[in-house]
Amino acid sequence: MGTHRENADAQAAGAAAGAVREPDWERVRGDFPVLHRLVRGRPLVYFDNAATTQKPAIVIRTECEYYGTCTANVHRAIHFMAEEATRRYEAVRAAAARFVDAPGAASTVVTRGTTEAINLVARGWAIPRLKPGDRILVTGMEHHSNLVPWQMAARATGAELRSIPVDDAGELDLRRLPELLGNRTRLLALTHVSNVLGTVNPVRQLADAAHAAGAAVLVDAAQSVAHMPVSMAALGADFLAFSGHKMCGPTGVGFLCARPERLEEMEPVFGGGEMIARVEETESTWAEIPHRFEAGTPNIAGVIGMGAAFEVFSELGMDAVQRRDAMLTRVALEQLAAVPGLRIVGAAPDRIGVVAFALEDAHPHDVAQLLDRDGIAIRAGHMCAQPLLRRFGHAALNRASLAFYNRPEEFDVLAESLVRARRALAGGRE
Amino acid sequence: MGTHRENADAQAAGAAAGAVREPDWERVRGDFPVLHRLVRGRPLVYFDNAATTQKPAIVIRTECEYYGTCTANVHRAIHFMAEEATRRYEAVRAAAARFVDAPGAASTVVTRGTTEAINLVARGWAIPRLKPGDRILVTGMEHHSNLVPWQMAARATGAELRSIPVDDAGELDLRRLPELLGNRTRLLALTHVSNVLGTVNPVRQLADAAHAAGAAVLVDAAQSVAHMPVSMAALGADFLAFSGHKMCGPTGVGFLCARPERLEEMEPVFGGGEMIARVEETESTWAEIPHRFEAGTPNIAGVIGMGAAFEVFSELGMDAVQRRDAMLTRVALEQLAAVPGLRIVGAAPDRIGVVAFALEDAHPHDVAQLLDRDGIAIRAGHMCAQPLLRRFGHAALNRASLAFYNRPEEFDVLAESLVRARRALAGGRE
Amino acid sequence: MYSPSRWSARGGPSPVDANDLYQEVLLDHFRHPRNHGTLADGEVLADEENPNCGDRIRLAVRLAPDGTVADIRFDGRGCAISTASASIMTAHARGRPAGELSDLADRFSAMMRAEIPFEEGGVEDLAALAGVRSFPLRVKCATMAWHALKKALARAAEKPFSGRS
Amino acid sequence: MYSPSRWSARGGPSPVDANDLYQEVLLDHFRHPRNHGTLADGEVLADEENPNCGDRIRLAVRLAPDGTVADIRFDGRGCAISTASASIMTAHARGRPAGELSDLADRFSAMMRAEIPFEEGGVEDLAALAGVRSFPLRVKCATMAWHALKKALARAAEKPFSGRS
Ligand SMILES: Cc1ncc(COP(=O)(O)O)c(C=O)c1O
Ligand SMILES: Cc1ncc(COP(=O)(O)O)c(C=O)c1O
Repeated sequence: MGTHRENADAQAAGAAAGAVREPDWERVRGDFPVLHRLVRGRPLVYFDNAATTQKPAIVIRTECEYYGTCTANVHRAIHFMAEEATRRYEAVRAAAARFVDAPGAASTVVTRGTTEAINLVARGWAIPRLKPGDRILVTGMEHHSNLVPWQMAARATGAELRSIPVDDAGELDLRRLPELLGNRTRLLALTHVSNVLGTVNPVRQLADAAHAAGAAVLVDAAQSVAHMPVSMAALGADFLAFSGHKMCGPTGVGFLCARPERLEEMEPVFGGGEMIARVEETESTWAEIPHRFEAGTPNIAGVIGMGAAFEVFSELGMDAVQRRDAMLTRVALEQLAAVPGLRIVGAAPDRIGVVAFALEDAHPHDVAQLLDRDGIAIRAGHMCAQPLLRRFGHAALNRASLAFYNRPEEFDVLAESLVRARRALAGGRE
Repeated sequence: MGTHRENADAQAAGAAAGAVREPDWERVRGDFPVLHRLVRGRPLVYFDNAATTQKPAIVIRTECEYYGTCTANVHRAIHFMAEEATRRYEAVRAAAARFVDAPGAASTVVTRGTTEAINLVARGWAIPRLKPGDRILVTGMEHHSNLVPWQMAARATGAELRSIPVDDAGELDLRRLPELLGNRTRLLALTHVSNVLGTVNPVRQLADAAHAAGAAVLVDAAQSVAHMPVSMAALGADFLAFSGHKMCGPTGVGFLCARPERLEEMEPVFGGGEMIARVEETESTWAEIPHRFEAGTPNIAGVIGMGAAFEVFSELGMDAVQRRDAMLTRVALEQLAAVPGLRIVGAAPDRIGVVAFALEDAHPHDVAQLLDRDGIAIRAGHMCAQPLLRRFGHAALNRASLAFYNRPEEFDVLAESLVRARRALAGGRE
Repeated sequence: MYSPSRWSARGGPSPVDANDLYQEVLLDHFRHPRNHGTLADGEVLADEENPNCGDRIRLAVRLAPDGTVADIRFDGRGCAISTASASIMTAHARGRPAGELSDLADRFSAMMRAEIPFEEGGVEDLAALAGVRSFPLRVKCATMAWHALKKALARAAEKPFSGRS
Repeated sequence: MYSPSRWSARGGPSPVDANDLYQEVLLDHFRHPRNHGTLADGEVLADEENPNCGDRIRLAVRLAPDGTVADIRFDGRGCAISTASASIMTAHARGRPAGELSDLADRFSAMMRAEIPFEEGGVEDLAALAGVRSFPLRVKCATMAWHALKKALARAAEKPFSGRS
């Protein structure tokens, strides 16, 4: 443990410079099957972690194990495999609540992902209670998944949708916050960390202000959960949404954690099996929370696999993950800043390793495509944040986003490939 | 091939008594890892297939392969693994459309399951267009997932919810159909096959009547897809919903197939990434169908694994599966009818191997629990069909439901265990 | 229906064989339930139902002036577990102080959810229900009668037992 | 955005190396696009945008009395693929009959979606775009200019080209 250069770096970066024992990151990396593959003949360099992360073998194995040993539906059946499946499924609900320090399993809803979690709140909580003239407040750096549902809610209710602006550094400009909150804001919905700029928002400060103004607070934690300790209690959130697949878990799994009283206020959006108590011919009564919000057979295998992902993070320790992230982010910013013609978008001091950039005279799609032939996976496009990109004068950008299993050396490969890509596109014009 | 007793039976039962070559069902069964396990020291006898089916190794492997070789998000990224993932993901959408003879991939929406598929139609198609006095027509044998969403839609719009009654044999009583359809019915939502009685409904006849009355038709095919050839075109459905996990596929995957013009009429229910074209600060435009209905990261691994399930069924051939089902159903009905004190609920001649029953003086929960100690998994409870159970005077029933991989001999084990269970509960009273 | 905490309880009991569930003692209570008989609507103080399985218990309780249970009877329909649990509960309740029973009902529910260790605590035949803890789906069957007891005791304190009406 | 049929096309081309995508011919069209220049709003007959990447093409077309393309120019912003495609397309279009070009635009889109085999069909440098078929996400980049062409030709038949206004 702790013999690699990056670990030494990370320890230096760590707040408590004392005797922090870091995970053996090379060994950790070894547990991710995909990271050993070649892409177009070159070792894969995966920097699209903000889109989805790779999965460790234990997660894949746990999912297979469910299929191979106790495939059964959950909750309803009295037989051994169904009991086993239900036990494992519900244990993950509890693990999710613990992982983000949420009030508890009983107010944690299993969803397909962050997007569904947010939409459940929009349809089940906001639409039934918002009135014309009420306000929903978001920020200028939201992912479409935390913006479009509020546009829909505003349109359905006559509420007003306002947005906290983003400054040139990529931080929230809070100078007009009191005015933006006003006295009719019913909900503040904001991202913990920007999926484009990497900015960590001062959620607690905003949540306190929102609560003081009588608004509830929804936090989109999709980008933070894999990079730092997240405490719903410390953030002061009423609702917190995140996705499993962005934190080494299976696809098709996410969670909506809520304060129980908020969840009790929420109406079911989907009706069907599992979510009912009594069904008459023309009307029904609902099951208790959180089951009321989980109509139909859930993604049982995915949820059970997700349990292994929570364990992976718990064993690494979120503080260690955060230190690793800080070290890698520093390397990323250094290396990218040194690429000629490259401009990083977003300069918040409090940030994670999600780095958006533009390469002069090179279209982001061409850049990504040219990097791909070097086995490097980065993102190109609007990153599901069109308003934010427009704010910075772009229709598309490139983005490199890291995970704890990335190696510092991979940023050398990235930087070199970017230099080559620019040269290839510029050709004689350079 | 074709040497087992059951195959011979099946061939006799087959319509074309000629030279039908049946799959080697014992070998097929061998591909399902769970079916080799012991439960409470006894070989597992799995008769809860209507709740969820077991998965063949190829499905599990295909899902793992995605995680192990090309974990990436779909649609958005320009890099090798993302392209590979997208290619595989979209190929399954096309396979789903082909499997149920739907109009095409472009009007096939990927969902979590049948329940989500139906709710998307309820929220996205029915609620925006129904007016007070309009009518939604269902049947008395709907699963809660095809009833509660229409209750919600009726309540939201002031539409009226009516139900086609079920007769004592467990078939739809169509004598009052014209009156029930009337001239204000906008939607007929009905199940292809009852998940309790096993009854196959005359969908085409009903769909023609509904269309003639100006109504659209939604077919819940959750219980039919694994037992018989299903053709959306032949059924005359505007919408058809089914779940992957009930046909040997992964959990968390389902499909809504639709006629394109119906899907164009539908509004998105969830907003977020993937489903938009242009996002402004306060409003957005939508992507093309079917992507408009798929907000957020989907269950990529599950969908890709589902591709293998479609292949398994295609290779077996749905006609062979149907013959197998008919043979096993016959054995099931014979064996169960011979158990003293057992009453089968549902006597439709056109049926599949889903058999509900009541055991005299024995509570269904006790029956299931006692069978469990013999390694037999059956269902007990309201089967998500409370109105139907009340129609037959029950609050709970038992249900044995089969799949092609069951063996005829397993019904002997079931019948013996039922006899023992009744004796154990009755004790001296018997 | 399903309290997540019940499923996720750490260090809960390990699965036991279903045989443990249907012990002779339990089956005897099921086949010959104590204090069971048809109640008139007027005397019912608590009416609990589990829509999941349709099980139902109705309970009549009369308190003596000293606050002990003078009479208790139940009817309804239920599985072996819920019927036996009601039988064991009513047999124990007769003659006990209402406050003590109400506490016991809480303790019993917590025991069934494996939140506290199982103890017979002087209740005759209660041990026959210990196996239920390993079958989370059946816990509700066992606790239904005790929920009804709590509700009925609270009401009985207000309304004197009217006897058959 | 993504037509499922494009992805699921059976027997589509096997993946080629990205090197094939950025051939010198294509890069030359990107670096030195033919018929490219700033257009006045008044002369724009077609304006296509891909909100996914912000790429945009605006097209001006003037038809001669015999229905052939007398003049064609484009502006906008785009990636190498879309710019090169527009350049190749405009270079070919000049002097050709509108009907023939409209058919060619349909054929080109079908080729890019791998619905029909790829053929250069007498269009100079079109082969430089063949590699795009292996990259479904880039197909839209290649076809955008040709969609604009179809639209512009339809409009041009109605409205005579006004020249710079
Ligand atoms: C900040 C943020 N919010 C929401 C989402 C949506 O998550 P999902 O696609 O898993 O629903 C993402 C990721 O795409 C994200 O980065
Ligand atoms: C007839 C029928 N419809 C709908 C459903 C719901 O399917 P799912 O739970 O996969 O959404 C089921 C199965 O539970 C069913 O049997």
